[in-house]
Amino acid sequence: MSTSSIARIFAFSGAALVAGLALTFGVSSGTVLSLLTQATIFAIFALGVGLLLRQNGMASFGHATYFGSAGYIIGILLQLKAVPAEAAIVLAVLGITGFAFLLGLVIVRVPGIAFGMLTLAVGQMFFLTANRSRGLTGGADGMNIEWPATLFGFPMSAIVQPGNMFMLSWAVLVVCMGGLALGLHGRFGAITEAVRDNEERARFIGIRTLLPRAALFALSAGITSVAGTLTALNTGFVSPESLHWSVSGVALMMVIVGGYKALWGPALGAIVYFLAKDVLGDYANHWMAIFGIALITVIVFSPTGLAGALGRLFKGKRQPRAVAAQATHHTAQATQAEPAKPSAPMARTAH
Amino acid sequence: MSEFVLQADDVAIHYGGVKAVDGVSLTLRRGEIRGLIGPNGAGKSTVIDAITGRVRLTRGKVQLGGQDVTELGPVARRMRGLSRSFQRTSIFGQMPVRRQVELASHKMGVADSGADADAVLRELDLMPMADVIAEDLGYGEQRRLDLALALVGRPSVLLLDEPMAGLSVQESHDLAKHLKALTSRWNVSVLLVEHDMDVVFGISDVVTVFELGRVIASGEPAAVRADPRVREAYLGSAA
Amino acid sequence: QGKEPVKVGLVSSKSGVFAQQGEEVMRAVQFAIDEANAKGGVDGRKVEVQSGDDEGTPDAGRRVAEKLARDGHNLLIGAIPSSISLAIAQNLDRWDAAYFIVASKSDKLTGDTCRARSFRTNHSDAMDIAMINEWAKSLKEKKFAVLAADYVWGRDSGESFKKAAETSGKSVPLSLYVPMGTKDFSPYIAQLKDSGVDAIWVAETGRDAIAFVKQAEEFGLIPKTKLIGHSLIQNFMINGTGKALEGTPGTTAYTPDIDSPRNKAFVTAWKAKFNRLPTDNEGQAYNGAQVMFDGVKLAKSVKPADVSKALRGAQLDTLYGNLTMRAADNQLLLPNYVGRAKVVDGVLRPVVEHTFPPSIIPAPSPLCKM
Amino acid sequence: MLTINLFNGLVYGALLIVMCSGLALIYGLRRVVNFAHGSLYMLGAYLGFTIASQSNFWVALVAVPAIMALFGVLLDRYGFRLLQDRDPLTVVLVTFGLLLVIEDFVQTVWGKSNLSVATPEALNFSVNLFGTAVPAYRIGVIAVGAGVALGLSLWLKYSRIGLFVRASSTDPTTTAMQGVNTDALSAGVVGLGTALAGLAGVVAAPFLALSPSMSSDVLIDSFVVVVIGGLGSLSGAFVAALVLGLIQSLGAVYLPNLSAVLPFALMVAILLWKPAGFAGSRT
Amino acid sequence: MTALLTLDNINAFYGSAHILHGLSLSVNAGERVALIGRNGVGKTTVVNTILGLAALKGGQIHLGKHALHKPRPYMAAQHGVVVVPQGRRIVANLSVEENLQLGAAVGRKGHWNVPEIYKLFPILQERAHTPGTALSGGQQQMLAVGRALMANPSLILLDEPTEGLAPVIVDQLARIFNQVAGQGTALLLIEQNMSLVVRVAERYCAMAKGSVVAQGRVENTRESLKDLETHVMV
Ligand SMILES: Nc1ncnc2c1ncn2[C@@H]1O[C@H](COP(=O)(O)OP(=O)(O)OP(=O)(O)O)[C@@H](O)[C@H]1O
Ligand SMILES: Nc1ncnc2c1ncn2[C@@H]1O[C@H](COP(=O)(O)OP(=O)(O)OP(=O)(O)O)[C@@H](O)[C@H]1O
Ligand SMILES: [Mg+2]
Ligand SMILES: [Mg+2]
Repeated sequence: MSTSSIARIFAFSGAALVAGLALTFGVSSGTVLSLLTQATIFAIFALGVGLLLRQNGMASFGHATYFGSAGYIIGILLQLKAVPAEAAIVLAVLGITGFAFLLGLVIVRVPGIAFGMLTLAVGQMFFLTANRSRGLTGGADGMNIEWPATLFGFPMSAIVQPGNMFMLSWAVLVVCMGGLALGLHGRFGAITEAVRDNEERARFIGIRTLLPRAALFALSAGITSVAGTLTALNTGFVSPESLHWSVSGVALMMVIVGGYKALWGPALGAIVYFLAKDVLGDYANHWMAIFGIALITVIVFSPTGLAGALGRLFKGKRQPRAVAAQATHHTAQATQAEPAKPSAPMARTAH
Repeated sequence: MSEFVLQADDVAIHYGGVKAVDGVSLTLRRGEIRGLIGPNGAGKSTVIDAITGRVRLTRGKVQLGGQDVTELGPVARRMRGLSRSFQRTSIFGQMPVRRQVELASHKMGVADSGADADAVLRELDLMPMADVIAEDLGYGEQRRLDLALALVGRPSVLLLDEPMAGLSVQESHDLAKHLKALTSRWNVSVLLVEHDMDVVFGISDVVTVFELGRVIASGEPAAVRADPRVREAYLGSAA
Repeated sequence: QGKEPVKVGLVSSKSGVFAQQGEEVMRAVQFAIDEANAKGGVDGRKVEVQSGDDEGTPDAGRRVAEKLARDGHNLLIGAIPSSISLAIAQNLDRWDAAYFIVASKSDKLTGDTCRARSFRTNHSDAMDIAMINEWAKSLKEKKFAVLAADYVWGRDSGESFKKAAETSGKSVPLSLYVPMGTKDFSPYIAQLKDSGVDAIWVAETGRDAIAFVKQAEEFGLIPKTKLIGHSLIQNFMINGTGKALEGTPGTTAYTPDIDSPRNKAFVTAWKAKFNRLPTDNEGQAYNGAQVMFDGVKLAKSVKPADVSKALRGAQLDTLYGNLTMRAADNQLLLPNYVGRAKVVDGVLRPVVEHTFPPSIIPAPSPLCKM
Repeated sequence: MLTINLFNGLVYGALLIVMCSGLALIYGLRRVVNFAHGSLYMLGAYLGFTIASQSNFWVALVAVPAIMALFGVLLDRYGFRLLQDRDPLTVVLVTFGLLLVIEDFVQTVWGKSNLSVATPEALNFSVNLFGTAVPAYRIGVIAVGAGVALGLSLWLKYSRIGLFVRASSTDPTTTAMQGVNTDALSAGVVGLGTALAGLAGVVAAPFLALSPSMSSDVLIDSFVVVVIGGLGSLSGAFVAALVLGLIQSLGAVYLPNLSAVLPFALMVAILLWKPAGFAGSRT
Repeated sequence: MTALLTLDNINAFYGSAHILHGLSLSVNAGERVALIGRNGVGKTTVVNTILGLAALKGGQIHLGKHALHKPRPYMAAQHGVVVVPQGRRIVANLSVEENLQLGAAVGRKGHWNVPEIYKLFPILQERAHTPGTALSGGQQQMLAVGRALMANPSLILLDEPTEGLAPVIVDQLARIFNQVAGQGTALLLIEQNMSLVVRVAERYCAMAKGSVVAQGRVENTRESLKDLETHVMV
């Protein structure tokens, strides 16, 4: 990997951190900071969902499962006083990543939009189970997360200050994004891209395609669980709604609106979503309809999302070949029934 | 070690009632090019699928360098030097050329995968396109990229499924010359499935003719060309 | 005047599953505020309000509540489901806010999640259960079935009823717990019909309850078998089911019939404005707003900390009469009611038949430590 | 007891057939998993409510599918057709946006309260079925489901247009090259699919409660059905709809603790066993 | 003589890629024209432009007297111009016979119907009820030609019909093309196989870089063959 691009990634991350600090000190309003915190947390969530889509062409309609479960795992561990809070956080993220890896080994074999429906089904199972459970998790009412007075040596009351909470979330976002940029630049990125583009051929150049896809799925779930952890910290509460498929749907919307071809697109989508909603919230009862229309508009006028539009603005990048996509799409279908031919590239059939 | 790098014995692939390949034996010596021709649907691609482990054999045995690989999967076979190209171009559409060739090379366990990839790219005149996204290449270039992916890690056996399909006469000839030169230089054995008779008879050391999943003729190009059964079943006016 | 205004943060559902109840709560709180302002304010202060949509989810609820509180509208009121109230109660100290619960019933809100700055002015589940235990003894039927929503509230309701009924010598051979969101109750109705019971204890929520009642009527379960409802004969459900619930007895949290001067005044004013009686949700929300105003009056301050302190353990004059805000868990000790859906003046609505005094309310939860 | 449960399973199955055949048709022709299908069903139910209260149920039964068909044609013409070259996922997201818009529209027009439609007089009686009394209206629902399934199957198999629809759902470009006006065909089929969603809404209105959130449960059930049945496969969807109806009905009685997750578990199992679904070979 | 297809100075694009540059071409009734050129010069794009699969920006397309302003894939066939696409594109979930019936979608009357096609390609009758894609490559090509004939077209556009076919099959197809043309159907044969071109076509248009660069007559002679091959080498 070229050293110049590594340097670029570090430079961007550094600049982003400084920008975050500037925001923390520049913005005095607690309301705005807490809104930005929420947006940043969802940016991490969307980063996870977008990663899966970008690197593997898989759209998940069930990532709320990993988002909400983080809060539940931490909440339960703390309530049982089983482990210290720091360990609970680590256990939650690792546990979810590990679980997603095992689940991934099974479900990534299902192709295309059916994969999306499958994640939806798995997610709803978790939602329903959490909803009707009793005792510890409080069922539909949800549960409190009993954070201790100090976390990693910092007093809890300081951590949850709006400014600090924002800076923490922002730093986590930047670290996740920088880490991903580094990781994807290298071998793992190349392997997953190869599997995404053409699974069949990937197998023939010696890639075991199941593992990388499952690993990617796990990584994406892991990042999402980090967002869930931050929410647990920010809210101190978790309930089944955070597992609901509509939460996954919203995250996916952010990804699409932001544009998933760029790593930072989903994060942008999340931030735009929250800011827009905040502005709308004051003026309209009809945010659903307004957001629906906005979503459609973005999709229609900028298929690569806001990130794509911005990219074009700055770099004058050329439009994707829309017609080509159509022609190859149908050819891919027509050839699928010809068994002797290698199946069309994953990225195409995946739709 | 056996004299054959590749040896397929009595291979059969049946799809339900369809006997796509029905008891075929094939061999390849080191550095040899064997042309494989036959009418559409004769089972040429299926034989390649069988040898590379893409489909399960109904019957028969495949040996690579004297070792039985019948039970191995495609990846394991590739690691042992058995490589193939595809009848339909099969590349990684969204990746830059060099990134995918280098990845393939790395996966083959080549220590300096960068150098190996560069060597292959240079060999196939793809160096100028090293940073182009594969989708944006011309068709001929995409075919060569497909070949490049098969060539990394210096395989000992190369199974090529109609590499010239869709190329112009000139491009076909160029590629054929390239191929001939490469096989002798790298000492790789090639099984070449192709409909372009000029190419097949031009560069093959031996030619095998398939019909309906069986071998109907095999031998020196000239002898095969003269075989009346081959003329009737396949060559027609092209002979 | 120059006195600091009372700044109310009204958090309820404008969209989502609880949108209808949210609408009622918002209307009633707004009504209380307009009324107070028309009378010269509370403690000589103007009442200002800002509202936010909690979308029926704790996440959004917490977000809008935080926004309102940080904008200075830190006397919060209004969420419907317990999950949202729990999420809000958790953060009150952080936002420097106080919260008035008017519809959420979970025991946790006055149990392990009780907070010095959160007050419940409606009935808790435990209070309902205590009443059910009393009421079950007086029911004349001998054989019961339970049909309840399959989550904490439904299970608690169904199981307590079963226990209470069995203790008083009745039998409950069939208990059905139905997943939330069930659209088609026919499989359950078939079992209920088959069981040959005299009456059915129904603890279902919102849309599910409406679907059940409609389908029970369709299959002839109603009126053959009597229903007894836990939170079933609420106005919005009665209206959603045609005539099916007429004559059905059940618990009810508020009705316009409650005999207290403040309630009479409220009902009269409401009728003058809306030309109809207030619903149960509206009554409870109005009552909650009054408790909040009383807090401001008692504290002579709008600071959440002061208001909370003043209210704790206070005696309050409410729609339900003179009541205590229990100091141990900030639960308003309300009387509780059993009523029946009846046509009064051409309108089908719950009418109180029996009042259970605050004396039956169980002791505060030991989990509550404030 | 078993009779009545089987019967109930068939009723819900029949409703799902009407729902899912529309979903499968639209997927077949447009490769769009229509997230707005549940909202269209809801819109149908609410329109049915209004029309039924203005005139009567039978008028609604005819008028609603007609109105919805028109809506579907417009949706195809000004939505799916303009987006046909796009990545299918983004089109799915467009339907998600449409879902939000329709839900808001319904709430704005009809309010947030629960509404109900009375069972039509003519069918408001009970029929004795193997010794159990069942509402006649529900028998009518089964008949509608059976009629839709049979009618669609025959139409697709034996009519000229049916041939075009089948061809186009595999390879629209080639089909068009033969001179089939696939624009009109798609508009028609999306219209038909939308009409079926509306029909399902009207049919459901008298026995399920109307509320602004009624769309999402049905949508998810329908997804389970079309995925189990194989995306775009009608016959698969028919079978899967009946299976799901029966599972929900019998599950509620015999496996009450699992009944909520049973359909999803089934979907997961089927997809793992046959990744393309029961009947499907396509993805 | 009436022109069945006229392309006048057309420019075509895939997205922002400009593929056809001011290309002109016409085919008259009953004519057999070959469109030749090496890979990637845009031969298929000519077909795609007529079908509306590539974006037409500038220039005129006429099908007979009818001007195509916004081409869509179904319009050509409705005006009697049918395409046998590159890669055959047999519809996978239809049987052989249904694929043929699909060809009759425009409902033009004429000589060709299912029995006539079966007479021409007896193998198709044998496999009438098997899925179209279960046929071998050559049989699929026959089916694609038969499907096109079902429309009783006045002009057939054949896009590399012999690509990947065995020489004996190519011979058989050459005979059939001649037979069809002999009955008055015009052909536009897009080919790289010049031995087929000299056997079927009477006129050629050679393409390079998205436009027609040479035209001339085709004779079934060795010289003509050599001549054509030089055009394709450019
Ligand atoms: N998966 C399969 N299922 C059923 N039949 C198959 C399958 N794969 C191949 N066949 C059949 O097996 C036979 C041999 O096919 P194969 O693709 O090997 O022929 P080929 O010689 O490569 O032809 P071509 O020159 O057209 O590439 C054909 O009749 C084909 O239809
Ligand atoms: N869908 C597409 N999007 C963008 N460019 C395309 C597309 N299809 C083809 N091209 C490019 O357009 C040019 C012309 O392609 P076309 O398919 O018309 O060539 P052709 O002459 O038919 O070649 P062949 O002999 O291989 O069929 C080529 O450079 C090709 O790479
Ligand atoms: Mg082949
Ligand atoms: Mg071409």
